[in-house]
Amino acid sequence: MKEIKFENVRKVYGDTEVVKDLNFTVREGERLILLGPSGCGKSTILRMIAGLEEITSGNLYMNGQRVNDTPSGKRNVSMVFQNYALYPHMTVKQNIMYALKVKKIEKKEIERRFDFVLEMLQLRGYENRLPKQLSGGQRQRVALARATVNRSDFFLLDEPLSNLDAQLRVSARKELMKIHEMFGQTIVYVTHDQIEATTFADRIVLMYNGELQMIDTPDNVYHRPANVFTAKFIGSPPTNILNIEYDHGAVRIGSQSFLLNEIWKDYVNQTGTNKLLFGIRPEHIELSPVSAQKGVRGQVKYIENQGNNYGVYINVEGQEIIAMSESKNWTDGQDVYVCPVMEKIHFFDKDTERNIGYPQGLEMKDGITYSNERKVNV
Amino acid sequence: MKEIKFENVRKVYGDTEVVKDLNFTVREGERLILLGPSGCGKSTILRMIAGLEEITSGNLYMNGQRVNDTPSGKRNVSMVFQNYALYPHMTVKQNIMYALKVKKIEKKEIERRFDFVLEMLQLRGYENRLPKQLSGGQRQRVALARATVNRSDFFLLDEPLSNLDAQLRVSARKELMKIHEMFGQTIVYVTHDQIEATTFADRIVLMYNGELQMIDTPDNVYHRPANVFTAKFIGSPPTNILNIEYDHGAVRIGSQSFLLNEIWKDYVNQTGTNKLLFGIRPEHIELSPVSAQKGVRGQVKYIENQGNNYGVYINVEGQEIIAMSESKNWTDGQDVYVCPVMEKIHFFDKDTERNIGYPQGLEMKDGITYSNERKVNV
Amino acid sequence: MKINRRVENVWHLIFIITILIMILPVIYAIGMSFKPLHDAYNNVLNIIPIHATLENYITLFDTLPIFRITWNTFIVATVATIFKLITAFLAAYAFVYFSFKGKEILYFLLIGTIFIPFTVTMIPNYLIISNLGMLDNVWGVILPQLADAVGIFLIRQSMKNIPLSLIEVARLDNMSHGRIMKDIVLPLVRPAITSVGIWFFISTWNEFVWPVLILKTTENFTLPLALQMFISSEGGTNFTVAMAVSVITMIIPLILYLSFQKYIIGTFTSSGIK
Amino acid sequence: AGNESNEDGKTVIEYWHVNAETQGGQTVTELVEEFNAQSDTVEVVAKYNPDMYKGLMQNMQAEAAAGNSPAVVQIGWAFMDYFSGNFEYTPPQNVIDEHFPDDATFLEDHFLPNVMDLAKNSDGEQVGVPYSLSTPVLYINKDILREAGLDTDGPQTWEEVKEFSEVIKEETGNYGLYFQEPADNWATQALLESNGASFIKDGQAAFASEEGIEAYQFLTDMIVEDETALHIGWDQGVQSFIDGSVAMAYTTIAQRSNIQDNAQFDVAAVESPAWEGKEVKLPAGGAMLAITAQEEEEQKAAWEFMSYLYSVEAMAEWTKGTGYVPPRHDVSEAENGLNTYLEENEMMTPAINQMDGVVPWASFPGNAGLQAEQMLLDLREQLLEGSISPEEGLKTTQDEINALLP
Amino acid sequence: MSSLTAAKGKLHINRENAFGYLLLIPSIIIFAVFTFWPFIYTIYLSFFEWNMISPTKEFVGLKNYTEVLSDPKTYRILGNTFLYIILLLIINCVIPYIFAFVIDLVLRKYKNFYKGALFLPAFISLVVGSILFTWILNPVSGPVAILFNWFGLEIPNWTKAEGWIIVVLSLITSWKVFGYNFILLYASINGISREIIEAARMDNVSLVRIFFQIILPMSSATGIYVFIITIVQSLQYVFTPVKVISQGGPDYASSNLIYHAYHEAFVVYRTGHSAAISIVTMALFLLLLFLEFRYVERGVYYEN
Ligand SMILES: Nc1ncnc2c1ncn2[C@@H]1O[C@H](COP(=O)(O)OP(=O)(O)OP(=O)(O)O)[C@@H](O)[C@H]1O
Ligand SMILES: Nc1ncnc2c1ncn2[C@@H]1O[C@H](COP(=O)(O)OP(=O)(O)OP(=O)(O)O)[C@@H](O)[C@H]1O
Ligand SMILES: [Mg+2]
Ligand SMILES: [Mg+2]
Repeated sequence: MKEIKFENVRKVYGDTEVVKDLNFTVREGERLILLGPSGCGKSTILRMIAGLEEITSGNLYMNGQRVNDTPSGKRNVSMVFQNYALYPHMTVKQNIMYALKVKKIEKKEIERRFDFVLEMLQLRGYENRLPKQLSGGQRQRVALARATVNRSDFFLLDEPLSNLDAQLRVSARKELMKIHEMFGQTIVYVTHDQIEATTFADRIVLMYNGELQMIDTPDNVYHRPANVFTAKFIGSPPTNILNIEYDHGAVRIGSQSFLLNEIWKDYVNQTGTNKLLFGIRPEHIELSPVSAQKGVRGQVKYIENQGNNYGVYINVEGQEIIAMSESKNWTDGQDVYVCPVMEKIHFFDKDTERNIGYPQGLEMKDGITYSNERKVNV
Repeated sequence: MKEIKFENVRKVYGDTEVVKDLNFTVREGERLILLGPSGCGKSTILRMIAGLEEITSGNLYMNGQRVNDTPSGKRNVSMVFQNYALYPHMTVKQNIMYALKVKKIEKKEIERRFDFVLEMLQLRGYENRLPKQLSGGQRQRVALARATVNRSDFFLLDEPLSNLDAQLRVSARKELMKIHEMFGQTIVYVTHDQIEATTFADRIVLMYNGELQMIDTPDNVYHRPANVFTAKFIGSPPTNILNIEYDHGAVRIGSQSFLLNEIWKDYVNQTGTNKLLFGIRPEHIELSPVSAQKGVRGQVKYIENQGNNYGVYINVEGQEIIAMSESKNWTDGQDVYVCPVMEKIHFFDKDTERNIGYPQGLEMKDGITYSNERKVNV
Repeated sequence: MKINRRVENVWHLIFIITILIMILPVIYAIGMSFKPLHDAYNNVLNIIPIHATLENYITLFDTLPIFRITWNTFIVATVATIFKLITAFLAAYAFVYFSFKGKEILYFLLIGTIFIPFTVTMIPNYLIISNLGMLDNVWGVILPQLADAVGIFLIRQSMKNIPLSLIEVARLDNMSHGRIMKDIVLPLVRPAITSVGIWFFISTWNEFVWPVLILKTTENFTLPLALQMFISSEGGTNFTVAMAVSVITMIIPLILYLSFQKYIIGTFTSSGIK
Repeated sequence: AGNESNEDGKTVIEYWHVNAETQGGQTVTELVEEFNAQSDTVEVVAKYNPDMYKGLMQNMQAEAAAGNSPAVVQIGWAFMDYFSGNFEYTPPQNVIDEHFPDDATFLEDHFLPNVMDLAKNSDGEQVGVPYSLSTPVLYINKDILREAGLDTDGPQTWEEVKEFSEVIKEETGNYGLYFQEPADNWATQALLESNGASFIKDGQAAFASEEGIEAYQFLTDMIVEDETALHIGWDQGVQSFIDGSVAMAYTTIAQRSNIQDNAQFDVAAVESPAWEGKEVKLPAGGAMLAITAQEEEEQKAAWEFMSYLYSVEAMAEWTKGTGYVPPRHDVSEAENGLNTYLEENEMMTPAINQMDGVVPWASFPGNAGLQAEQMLLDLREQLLEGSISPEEGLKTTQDEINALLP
Repeated sequence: MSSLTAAKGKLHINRENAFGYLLLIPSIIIFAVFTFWPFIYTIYLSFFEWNMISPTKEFVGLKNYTEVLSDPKTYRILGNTFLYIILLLIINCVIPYIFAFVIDLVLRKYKNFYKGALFLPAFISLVVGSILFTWILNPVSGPVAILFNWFGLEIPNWTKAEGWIIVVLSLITSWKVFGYNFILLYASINGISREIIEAARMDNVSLVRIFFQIILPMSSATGIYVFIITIVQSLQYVFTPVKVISQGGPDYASSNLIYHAYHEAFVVYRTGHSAAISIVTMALFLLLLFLEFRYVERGVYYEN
């Protein structure tokens, strides 16, 4: 039962409440990703799990037992600290092996794990360096290595790969997944990298301002955002959220409008609300230089090179819309027609900013049907 | 003449040479991005420009003058340190204002800049905190803010956004660009985020193991990689580099082969080499479940969710190829046909790993013709 | 980091002068220990003796069991230093990493003792030592000197500068306090330990007010007492022999310092906590 | 020290002394060794006490506070009253009478009565037996005197001292006189009482008499007005005499060997100067031996040791080693005593010659005695600084002291 | 001391507090026996008139205190005490601070030599130092006086000159303790993260400012320590030269509170009086210490 359960957990520093009434469960052997804007309380959550931060109120359960007062050493947790916390007086090798040696693990086994992790994080050749003789990314890898060799039941990682290059990040991530498959630890992982989140996570927890926004699978978080915050936070560039007026199947943006397909129209009508916000991801917009039926006209403001894609910033009746395009052939000021892909649009309640849900049987381009309930907490 | 020129610059720590014979110029007012794997010497380069690290040999020129021995205070440089280097005993406000106060800048002006940067980095409300009372990302923002308010001629940033969430990163980047447009500093910027690199850079410098690999515009770095390293390093998942046998227009992979188009065929033939490596980016592969003319057959190994795309890992005759697909509808073990887009393929010399170049008039899908010379150093 | 050369040279000059002022007396003392007394009186300006002689040392070795005395001093200084370091380290650790009732009061009380003049405790301590039957005994010299809060103070200051996350990592790995002390805290406060240790060693080595009370027989003397034997207001102080004793008194710590100088200075310069 | 005996069954006693190696420490060791070698019943352990009699007294305090005491101690004259008023001791004659009938007249036989009187406290009780005696003498640098055209036999009176000093200053630029300034009033007492003043009269301070003021005025004038006398610490003063910066030094005979051995000029010692037409009165310096042993066994042992120390041979050794004047009247002439030694060390002669004029070191009675002594020291500093006039200073201090005394 | 309470929860070791006490036991025992008990005994004594050996102690209530507090000497000596403190703070706290800073951050060459050489006199006992300087600084016959004479200069008769005596005794004390304080401060300054200093250097912050605004606050934990031991040194260490060279003279011009307490107790044997002086001294410095805790400690920067 290597699960972690937060029950009405709060954390207050002085008079700032940095974690507010948190309720969720990390399942046994799960890879849970913590996502959220900088300062939203992610590190604090990890530190509470590790027992490094007192819990102001509420209960934290690990293995089914209340651990609010269990000293951190007794929780069987390993952690990669955001600021590494390497022992400055120990070499890379000593840093990594220290805990194992103390735990009196067999020498051969220690060497084995050390070799493995050294390879995995491409640290060979640096064994005898002191932390201050390493580059930033190398230090981060040592911190990761040190936590990895431990094989504790709970594995907490606080932005463990943030200072690594893309290649290394990918390979480290894969190795972590392999290790996880072997040992089945319960992993809680903080990252700002959404690719990392989606490739790594069983489920994602989305935090904002100390409050939980959504907890669900990567697919659902992406395709079925629980609220405006989630929709805008996940994906880059963020989901376009437009102020619209809804009128019987017609979505009006300023003076223009386009029509929903039947299935959406029925669904929205049936919810009975018409104070709505409209959401569409940049990658779910089709751009066309010529007039399109299911679109609205706008003017290209500027174009951003994103490597293999271009972000096109478009002004539509005073609202900014970003669309992704494979082509660079747009010129500033040019008229362009913005066509949202009907299967990928979202509606939110204007007041609560909650997702109003999706019609049954909405067929996705990729052929998968997502759960259509509105999820927030689990 | 706010340019920076490296002339045969070397940096040695003890007996490890971490920067090797570096020659390049950062042009006045340019936004130069330093890219490279962790530990390749990026921070060291910044620190040499800042005057914090002695140059072992070679010359460094700034503003046309040799500055090897100029104290850092006289170089008119601001820097964001990789590990922030905030003054731990000063509040956020004091940290940010300190240098300005020292420079006796008018009080009003200081307040103005402070307000601006506070807004830009969403730090309002944290003015009176000490660094230790901030989250990791908040600290990083303070470090960035501190360097930003300075308006020095040279602005060095060492992974300034690595601990921020995607949204904040995008907005901070934009603000930085605005500031750059206003003040025209010469910027050298280290990042591991390739999107950041391509959206921000005028030019990119690619480092590997202390050696310069390529310096060019983002487009060229992406589309015209100078060597195998560059091709693999830029883009994620990395460029597929395949062992092939080339024979008069036919590219043979194992027992299968496909034909080049005429323009490529002529070009490659004319170069006279046939010990070649073949490169193709995952996003430039078209997958098809049914036999395709210009493709080779492989088996799907597994699929990785990357948010709005899926990485499909394919085994082709024992070599692994990754292709990006918008669809998730691939099953492990399934046969699939891999078709490289002819306009986007690359060939490298097997021995030197250098790009052999591109045929004249190779028409790109996006209609732009890239420079076809082989570039390494400028 | 580069600094204006001219400024640097001015500083070099200041340091050279300061060092001359500090070192010359030492050299003078050494020189004097090799002069006949009348020479010392009459050729005051000669730093280096003209008629160098070992007479003073011979007198010294003839009249006192100087090896024995040096050994006593060494034992007293070493034992006291080690004990003080251990107790201070443990106490500092408790003050930094534990919280318990009355902690601040206790700390305040202990640190307050730094200001208690030794005159206050001298007589009662003499009674205690006498009752413990430790008169004329090294332990009698050592024990009361162990009550010295200076070590607790500095080591605590130094411990408070260790980033807490380092201790957290160790706690997370379920390290015992003993381990944390030995493997993490101790290495990181090494500069503090070294400097307090040197301080303790030098001050017990040179302590004389207290040993004068406790030690009676020459065989048990420490070096500062030996020095007193050549100082007399009424008969006149034998300055040259006194300087010979002084030279012997400083030679051991000096040798220790010089042989560990690399380590000591190294300790100070490579703490590397941050 | 308790009732201890060593493995040979000898009684072990402690002997506390103040003799640094420069001042007879070696002799103490030798005497104790010799004694131990010849005694079957007693073993003496000598303990050196730094910082002279004051230091010894401090250690006695601590020891007494712990309920212990040594068996034989040297008590400086200045501390006699304090000692007899506060510590347990046994008058030596009592011990002799009880255990050593053979020695019954030892003290009478060998000591001059005025010398024995030195060791009587203000109640007239015989506290101990005089052991070291010193008097102040005037050391002169004949080379300087010669250079200044002065009589190389040195001045006879204080008035001459002043004149000499002026000439010396004039002719050679050197200081004329150094008048010793230790942490006691011994030399001051010699100066004042020789002029007819008394430090203590009927148990009251009486130094502020006309003669006393005159004498002090004389000294302050030389230092403050004429600047012909040097005002400086004791060690430094002696240093300056030895290196030839000062022509004359008025200080104890105990400094003789230091001066004799190290001065590289024609040096001599002359008797303490008199005031014109007046008789010289010199307080005795040095110490007595007192028995502080508590147990009978130890007291016995203490006298056994003392009687050894007072033998002619031991006394002679003692004098040679320390430069003190022997308290036994029969030692100087004795063949096994100092006869030849004195011939070789002429500088001792004036000290021995002036023994007749020896008076007790003024020791203020009662518990406040030491405080009174201290007040006089404070006064000396003020006077020699010139910050107060001798008349005013002496009078106020005298009143203050008398207010303290019982 | 908010930092302490912050550390508290973080480590989650509240339940192991017993262990904390355990660590303190050796210190507590030693201090209880050799400091606190004697101290209490001294407080007790301060209400008596006693000469340390007479079998009877006379209870005099607050008389000793009123005497001490009404004695003009006390204030004179108190003044001296503060003069010593100020002098030694300048010589042994301020200057070594600057030296340490300069050697660490300004100089490039000979650093190790300077460090070693400045530290050297720390090994010599103050008794030796006192005797040595009595000789060397003899205003008539000492080498310094003679050298000065060559240039027609005269050195003051410092042992007998009010003011000078304190200066010279302070210098002698400093000669010994300077190097030690210096090394301590050096270690502390050297321990400050280079990058933080670099960040300031890059902004062309002057060395003076770096010293005051970065080095000083960041090394303040050691700074405070040196500050406090300097005060202690000016009380306890000065004792030795005072005793050896001047015995507090001339006319108390070089006495400080501790020497005076010693003097009263062991020279004139006024134990109660001496005890009262000690207690007053203690009270005074505890007040200082308390203020230090209240106001200075707050500003001290600790990593956690
Ligand atoms: N003091 C030192 N002694 C020896 N090698 C060092 C020292 N400091 C840095 N290095 C090495 O120099 C190389 C370059 O370091 P640098 O910090 O410039 O890397 P980087 O490119 O910034 O890496 P990262 O992306 O991980 O921050 C690294 O391999 C590092 O290990
Ligand atoms: N000691 C403290 N006192 C007051 N507030 C604090 C303290 N420590 C952290 N905080 C605040 O708590 C909030 C949550 O901090 P936390 O470190 O958990 O953020 P985070 O989600 O990890 O952010 P990041 O992505 O930037 O690392 C932040 O707003 C931070 O300012
Ligand atoms: Mg964080
Ligand atoms: Mg770096």
